Amino acid sequence: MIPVDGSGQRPTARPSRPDHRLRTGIVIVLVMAITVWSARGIDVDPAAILANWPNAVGNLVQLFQPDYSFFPQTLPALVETLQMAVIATAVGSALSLPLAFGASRAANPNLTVLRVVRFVMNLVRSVPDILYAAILVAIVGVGALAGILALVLFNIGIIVKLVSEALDGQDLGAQEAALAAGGSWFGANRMSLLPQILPSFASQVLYTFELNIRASTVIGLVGAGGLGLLIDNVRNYFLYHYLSLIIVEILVLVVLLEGFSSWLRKKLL
Amino acid sequence: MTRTGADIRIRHVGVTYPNGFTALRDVSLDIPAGQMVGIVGLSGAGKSTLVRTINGLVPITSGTITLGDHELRPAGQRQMASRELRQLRSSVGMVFQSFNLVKRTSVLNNVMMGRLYHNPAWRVLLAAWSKDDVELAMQALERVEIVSKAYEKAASLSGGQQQRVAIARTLTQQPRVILADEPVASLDPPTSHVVMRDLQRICSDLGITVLVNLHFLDLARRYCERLVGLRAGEVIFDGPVADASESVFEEIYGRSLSAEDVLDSGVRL
Amino acid sequence: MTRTGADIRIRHVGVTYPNGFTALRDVSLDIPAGQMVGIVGLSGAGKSTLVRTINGLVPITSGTITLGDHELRPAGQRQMASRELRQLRSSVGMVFQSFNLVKRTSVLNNVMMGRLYHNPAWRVLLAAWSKDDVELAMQALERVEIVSKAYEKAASLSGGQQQRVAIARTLTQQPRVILADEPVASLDPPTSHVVMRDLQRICSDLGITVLVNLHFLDLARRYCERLVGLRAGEVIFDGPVADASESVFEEIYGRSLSAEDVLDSGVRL
Amino acid sequence: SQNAASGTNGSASASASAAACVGTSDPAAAAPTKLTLALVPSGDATKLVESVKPLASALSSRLGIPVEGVVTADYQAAVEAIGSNQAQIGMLPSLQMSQACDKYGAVPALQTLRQGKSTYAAQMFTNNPDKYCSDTPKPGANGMLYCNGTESGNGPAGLDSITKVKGAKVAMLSAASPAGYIFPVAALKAKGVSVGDVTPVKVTANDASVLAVYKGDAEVGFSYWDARTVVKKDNPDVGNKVVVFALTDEVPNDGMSITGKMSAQWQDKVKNAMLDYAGTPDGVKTLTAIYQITGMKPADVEALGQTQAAARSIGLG
Amino acid sequence: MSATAGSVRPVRPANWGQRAAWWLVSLIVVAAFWSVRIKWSALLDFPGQSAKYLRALFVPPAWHKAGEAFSSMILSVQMAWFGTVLGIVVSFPLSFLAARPLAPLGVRLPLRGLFAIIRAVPEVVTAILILSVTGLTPFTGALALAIGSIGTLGKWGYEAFEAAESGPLEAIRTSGGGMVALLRWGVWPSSAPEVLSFWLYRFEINVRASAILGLIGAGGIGKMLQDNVQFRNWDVVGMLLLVVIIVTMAIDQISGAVRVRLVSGRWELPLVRRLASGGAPRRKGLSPEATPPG
Ligand SMILES: Nc1ncnc2c1ncn2[C@@H]1O[C@H](COP(=O)(O)OP(=O)(O)OP(=O)(O)O)[C@@H](O)[C@H]1O
Ligand SMILES: Nc1ncnc2c1ncn2[C@@H]1O[C@H](COP(=O)(O)OP(=O)(O)OP(=O)(O)O)[C@@H](O)[C@H]1O
Ligand SMILES: [Mg+2]
Ligand SMILES: [Mg+2]
Repeated sequence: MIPVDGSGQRPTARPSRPDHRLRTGIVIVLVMAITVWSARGIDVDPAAILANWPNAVGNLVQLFQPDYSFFPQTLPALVETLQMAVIATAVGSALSLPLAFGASRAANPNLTVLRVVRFVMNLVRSVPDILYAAILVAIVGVGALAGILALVLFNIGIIVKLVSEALDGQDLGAQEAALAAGGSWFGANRMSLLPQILPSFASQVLYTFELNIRASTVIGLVGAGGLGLLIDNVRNYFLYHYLSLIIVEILVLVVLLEGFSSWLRKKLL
Repeated sequence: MTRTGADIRIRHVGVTYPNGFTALRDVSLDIPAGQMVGIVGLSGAGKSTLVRTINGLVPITSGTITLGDHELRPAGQRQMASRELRQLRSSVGMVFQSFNLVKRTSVLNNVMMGRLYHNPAWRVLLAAWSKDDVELAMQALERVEIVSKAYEKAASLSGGQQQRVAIARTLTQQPRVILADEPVASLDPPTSHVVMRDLQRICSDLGITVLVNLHFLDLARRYCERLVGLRAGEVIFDGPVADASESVFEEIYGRSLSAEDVLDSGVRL
Repeated sequence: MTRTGADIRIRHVGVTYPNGFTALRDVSLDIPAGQMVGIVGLSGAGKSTLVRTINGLVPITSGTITLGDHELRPAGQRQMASRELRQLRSSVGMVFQSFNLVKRTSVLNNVMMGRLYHNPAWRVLLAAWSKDDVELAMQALERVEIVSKAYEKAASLSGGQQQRVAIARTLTQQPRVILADEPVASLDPPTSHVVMRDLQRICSDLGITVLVNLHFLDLARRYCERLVGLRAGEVIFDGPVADASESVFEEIYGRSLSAEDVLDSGVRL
Repeated sequence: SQNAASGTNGSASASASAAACVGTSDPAAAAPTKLTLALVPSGDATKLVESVKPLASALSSRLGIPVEGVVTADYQAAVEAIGSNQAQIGMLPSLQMSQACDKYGAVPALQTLRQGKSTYAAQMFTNNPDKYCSDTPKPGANGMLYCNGTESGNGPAGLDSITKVKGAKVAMLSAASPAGYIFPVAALKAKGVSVGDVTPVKVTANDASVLAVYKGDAEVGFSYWDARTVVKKDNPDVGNKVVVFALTDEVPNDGMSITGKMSAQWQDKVKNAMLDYAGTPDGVKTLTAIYQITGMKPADVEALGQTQAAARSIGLG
Repeated sequence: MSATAGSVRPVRPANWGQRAAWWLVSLIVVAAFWSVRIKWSALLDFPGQSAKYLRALFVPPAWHKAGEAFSSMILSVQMAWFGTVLGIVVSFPLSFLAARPLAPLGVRLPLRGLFAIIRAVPEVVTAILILSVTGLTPFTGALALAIGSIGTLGKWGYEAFEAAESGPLEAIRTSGGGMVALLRWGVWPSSAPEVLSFWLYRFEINVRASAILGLIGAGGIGKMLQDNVQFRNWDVVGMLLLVVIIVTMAIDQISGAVRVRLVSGRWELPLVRRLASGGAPRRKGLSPEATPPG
């Protein structure tokens, strides 16, 4: 059945279907090619998984039996990790907020400053956290300070990227209104953009806090304190039931933070 | 408080956008202080461009615009200092079609944008407004009859209420000129009338010069003293509303008006 | 292919939302196939609730609704199988106030949504539509005169064009009933007329039953045969458009109509 | 830790006590077609990658199957690899040999000899001899400085001085390293100084520990005797700037473990191939390049257990 | 000016909850600063020490290691790519099953728990578990990265799916579409750009995270970094840093271009773009409004 009566209708030409097959094909082939190239480079061996998967089961079983009596001994390290994470998150987010405005096309009219900030931020972001920790341990010595500094650098990289992207995605009408009322760029950004991005800033900060807690397990490897150091000790003595308690502790923190974060987002939005 | 309108003298103004498109050609208008002028024209005729040149949001490419003591000149000629531009902008209020409020902050903070020019950076940063400024803002909110919402979030207001906050924002600026770019385009009919009446009253009570871009012809005829018709960047009509005959509109719109160019209510209830 | 409208019989229908709010009370309506019915009422009167009960988007709490062979019953009584519900829905097209298009895909794919019920999962997944279906969609697009945009992204269309795509989507469904929930609320006046005329023509040409919720009274009077007035969940007027006197509207809207409840064009050009 | 390996069928000779774990074998295991040799570096790992190649190919030609050497910086990774038969041969420190045996029944097959000794002392050294030396540092046979009677290399020596370590920055290895952590920390504990009383500077290899002290990142460092020789090549004055001032009790040498998931014949074959190779001049040269090893001997499981005992004495394991 | 109507001025609301929250947060931060065991004096010679180490790192870097550094970096990139692809393949369907409107509670909660557990387990621990299956190879590293990616991508995925516009979903339901239709045409189109940019972002993270896995013998740049940091071969570390930075920034540029392409349909290199156009930033008001038809 044809839903057209044809009477008195302006004839509109049907367009021909644009052909995206070539483009799609190229993208698929390219992705596959890179994947195959990577697979060859790293000697992918699926047969090993099939043959050896039971090997991991023993350790997994032990990992699922946390020894809660170990809890008091983990407390100092846990507290140190939390201290490091809190300080690093606070300092990192305080520093990143102005930097994020500097790195946002929407908020920063000065192209030179924009480019410089973005370049430096790209630099900061490309260095692995463990390397920051290693170098900072050399500079300020071993301990929480090196860990905190490493985390701060790591945090700035992430928050500035995510928040400046959020800024770029904002509707700029209000900013224009503020400028049209004679406000400076600073004033316009403060009054119009800042309130708009606060929820996303808050949730980025909480996300970074979670990352910091997890990252402390990495930077502990180079002696920067916290749970990482403890993890290193217990796993070297194959104390998997202790290790799993530490993991449970991190898990609780992660879940709490996630819940808090989504609650806060709902409240702020 | 200066509360007198300013003359606007537009002399042979042309605007060519960076992409080469010429949006205004040799526009000359003299608008005496305290007049309410409606600007009509097809979509793309250059209405927005025209009002935006007046506060320097769109740079002109030829001619001059004088607003009180300030003179805007084309790029290439001596520009006013950014401080002077901000001063000029602070004396020109702008009402936007889409309100351009900061949704996530309070109505009062939104209205305070009108005081950005007059406040030092630290007050802006901390949103620590002086008593006088708050008083000014409250009075503006009273004038548009929405003061009871001063501490609500802008997002919680209806469209018409938001537009009134936007008008309060311009009033707080204590402007000498108000530019309104399709201020009722997204409002429902009753609210449109409220907003237009507000503008009209402000114009007659305070002697502020008002330029308003409009889509609906009937609104222009009902509320403005003078009508400017634009077509393809040129002024093709300029005179009292009463002189705007059917043939003039046919010229502006390039065709005869059908009954459907206004929301038909021939079927009155 | 059935292309005839379906009768709708609504018998003593009540809707109480889970939060206890009763949005409809004892509503009974008989709508013969091929009729175009306008539903008017204040905001919150229950217009949306009424049309949404008809395709089961809102479950009824008492009474019955019969649509062709299908009968919708209140929760607690025997419900139709989800397969039957999907079948019923596929025979009822719905046009939304906010269009509800998938913005990031092509117009054609959007129109194809109307064929979802008739296609197996793999076709849906791969967007591998059959030739017949594409033909059907093209014809629907031709009917609303927008076929030339078939391969454009929906996001690139103007509001009125998007609403016409939405109508084409319902047409492709080959529905027996079209429900339109404020289909012109976000459109400008000329486009509103185009959309209403389209609906009217579809109703008369194809004999499809059309129920349309409207805000603007004049539109309802101009395009519908029959008017249903709702107030606080109850039908307080039901009859031919011609019978809708001033006093009826006063009852529906709870006050006398001022000149500003329609966009005034007493000042005709 | 408990014995997790007794499940394997056959000639499981589970040890009576943890200290005497001898490992297991699996008579049902098929002959391997390929072997992986895991090494935990106690020296510069970048150099190790090169120097391990002759060892792998020598073993390969003796056993008739390919042998691949893999270096991991992580003790736990090495033990787990052997435990899961991902690596069949491991060159491990004494503690990890015991752990691999206890946990997975890996056979502690050989121990290394350095200058004919199957034990060595862990040393403590400093860049601030005035504080830690009670006598004037004097050069030992290798020209590097020693004080408190440590030049012989036979521990224990100079342990009276180590209470002064309290409060200092101390370069130490991971808690699983016998010479870089366990024995020195045990010695400190015996003198009433706990790890909490010093500021640890974590490194993961012995020569890094020397360098940390040499470059002033730490005041005191722990390592095996005498890790300074490794870095002397690049830093000729290390022997003057860094002075050894104390030696701990003797630590059992590191050695070679063989997976328990292999038949006893193959375990012997591998063990003998290594012993054989270590007896040839070529072998001595290669092994010296890897770990300063001068020879191999069958493992003394009782002696190996001393490391675990020391670890337990400081609350580890 | 005088009030034109009897509308009363409201009093400024006190907002105690918000104030309490701010106090609490400040208190926690202050407490953390006050209680942490740190010799803040070490910060005093931070500038001097940093200068010293920067010189050691880069004046000059160990150029002769450039080749070796690049080939290890390539291995890391391969590990990261493969890990990311695998992570995507697994997490993508799982996050559909963890999204609110699409799956029942009984499926959703366990999956969300799984994502949280994965995020709580340190990469090194994951790697050691996998190592007992696949051995001391880069493949192990890639698998560890893949598992890590499942934790974060899974979470980001279901959050994006839950944020999908509800309008199209409703339209699909009303036209009789089933589950597949809902996913394919309701959820996916609206969340696709966000999800794709998460994928790219996670790839970037994986390139950096591969540095940690060098420790356990998975190879790549991480191993080289580890070895040379240990032995304080700062000039080599400097060279490695240069390589890491150059390669990550190159990837960043490419992925940025892909992202722009996905969002705007144009190909642009973010760094180059501004040089080429030089136009003012996008401003809603200045662009011509959509022309109403009719
Ligand atoms: N930033 C810009 N760059 C280039 N061209 C522009 C720019 N802004 C506007 N234009 C063009 O200038 C012309 C006039 O635009 P303007 O916005 O002034 O029209 P208008 O009369 O306000 O139309 P509408 O009623 O649709 O708002 C249009 O053709 C538009 O495409
Ligand atoms: N999901 C819901 N839960 C509870 N109450 C609801 C729900 N949806 C609607 N209502 C209430 O039911 C009443 C009728 O709503 P409905 O959306 O049908 O009104 P309407 O006539 O369409 O109004 P409008 O013109 O504003 O769209 C309103 O008071 C509304 O608050
Ligand atoms: Mg305009
Ligand atoms: Mg409604």
